[in-house]
Amino acid sequence: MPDIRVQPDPFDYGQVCAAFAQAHCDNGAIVSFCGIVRGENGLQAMEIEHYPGMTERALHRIAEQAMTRWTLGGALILHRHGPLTPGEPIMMVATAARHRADAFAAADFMMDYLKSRAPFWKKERRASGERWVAARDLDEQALSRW
Amino acid sequence: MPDIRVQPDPFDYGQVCAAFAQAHCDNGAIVSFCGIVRGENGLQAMEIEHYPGMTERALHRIAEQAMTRWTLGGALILHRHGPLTPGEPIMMVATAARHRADAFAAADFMMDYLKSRAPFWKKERRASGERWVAARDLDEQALSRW
Amino acid sequence: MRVTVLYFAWLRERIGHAQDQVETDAATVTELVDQLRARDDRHALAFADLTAIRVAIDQDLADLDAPITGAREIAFFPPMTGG
Amino acid sequence: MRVTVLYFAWLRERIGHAQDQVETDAATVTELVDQLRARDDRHALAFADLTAIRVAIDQDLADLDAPITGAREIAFFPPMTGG
Repeated sequence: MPDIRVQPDPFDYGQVCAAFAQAHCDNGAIVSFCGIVRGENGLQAMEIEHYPGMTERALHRIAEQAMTRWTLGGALILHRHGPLTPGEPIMMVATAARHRADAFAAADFMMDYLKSRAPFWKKERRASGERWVAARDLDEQALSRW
Repeated sequence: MPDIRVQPDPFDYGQVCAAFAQAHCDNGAIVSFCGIVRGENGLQAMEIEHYPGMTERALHRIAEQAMTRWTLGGALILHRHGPLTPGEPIMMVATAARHRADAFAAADFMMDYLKSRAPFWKKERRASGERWVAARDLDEQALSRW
Repeated sequence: MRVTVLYFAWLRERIGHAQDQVETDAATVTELVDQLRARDDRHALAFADLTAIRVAIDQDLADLDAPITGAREIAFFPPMTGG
Repeated sequence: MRVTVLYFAWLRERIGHAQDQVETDAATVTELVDQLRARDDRHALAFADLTAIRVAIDQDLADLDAPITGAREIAFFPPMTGG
């Protein structure tokens, strides 16, 4: 059963990693990913909009696909929405498996699908104004790897 | 400059992840891996022997190869030696990059090389006695991916 | 039939509100879009370039030519940018 | 020349100690191994199957036919199992 969390509140990446590793310490391999707001080009703030209901559904589906495809002991996806500032963690995924190849592939897969298949939209605010982040063709193409 | 640590003492995976992410929060993507002692088949304890001097040298080289090969903002390898018990973290790697593909590939690469190219040897203790863990052909073969 | 139509991100901003309650006989998403475009200039502008728009029917991603019969909630939004 | 020869893991256990100081004229690792085998039964046993053994010359991994001229520290050990 994947652990899916969609929340406006900040999270403590280290604390979630530690708790996940502890809960799955009978697995030999833990992989985690954390996405952080980059403060480049004068970014002042970011706002993440999402689609309540569909978001949780999409993340559950992505994690469950990963658990079907690889032999995992556990999977976690946590994603924030609302306002964020540069340097803050936006989201994380974590996987636990007996073998590291499964843990790496599943985390990488979940990130690729989350980027293009989970209903989140980022808006950036700079001194020059606000703009919605455009989806990158590269992110859509990444799905063909799987 | 990679952060290389070889130590007998336990480490706090969450704490190291948090400090690494904080130190590299100008990068957008953090990947970390943690290896944990699996307590399966009645494992009571594990002892990790290493080659002081060569170990640090080998880990530095592996991390520097990763930093040459991918665009990374930082890389960390931490590996314990001495006695360990089931459920304890053995080692971890972490990578920071602007793009998640670099962070994932570099962490995966460092794990593959660390497995077969860093001078560590594991000995397992069970009620039935002690035995040195045999290297897996699969681990050697994994290097051909890179 | 009556459906709730939801808008997100710049679609929501261009249209000026987050949802419409729509009475429709549209058989597909594309037919529903034609009906929405006819509502006013804001809707027409928001739906000007369909290649920039994604759709979910009852919270599942769908194609623009997908049938909508029986659907209760149809959402339009730009390509997703999470992670 | 004089080299320090180090043993790790089961090689160390089979030989019974962690290092030997060796005076040698060996030109390659293989020639050094022949000399070590001749020291006693424990060394002979430890080096019985060379396919199970890896070598490092001055802390760099090397092949068994590598030259050792000028080397100060040569280490023998089984395939590595870290991580």
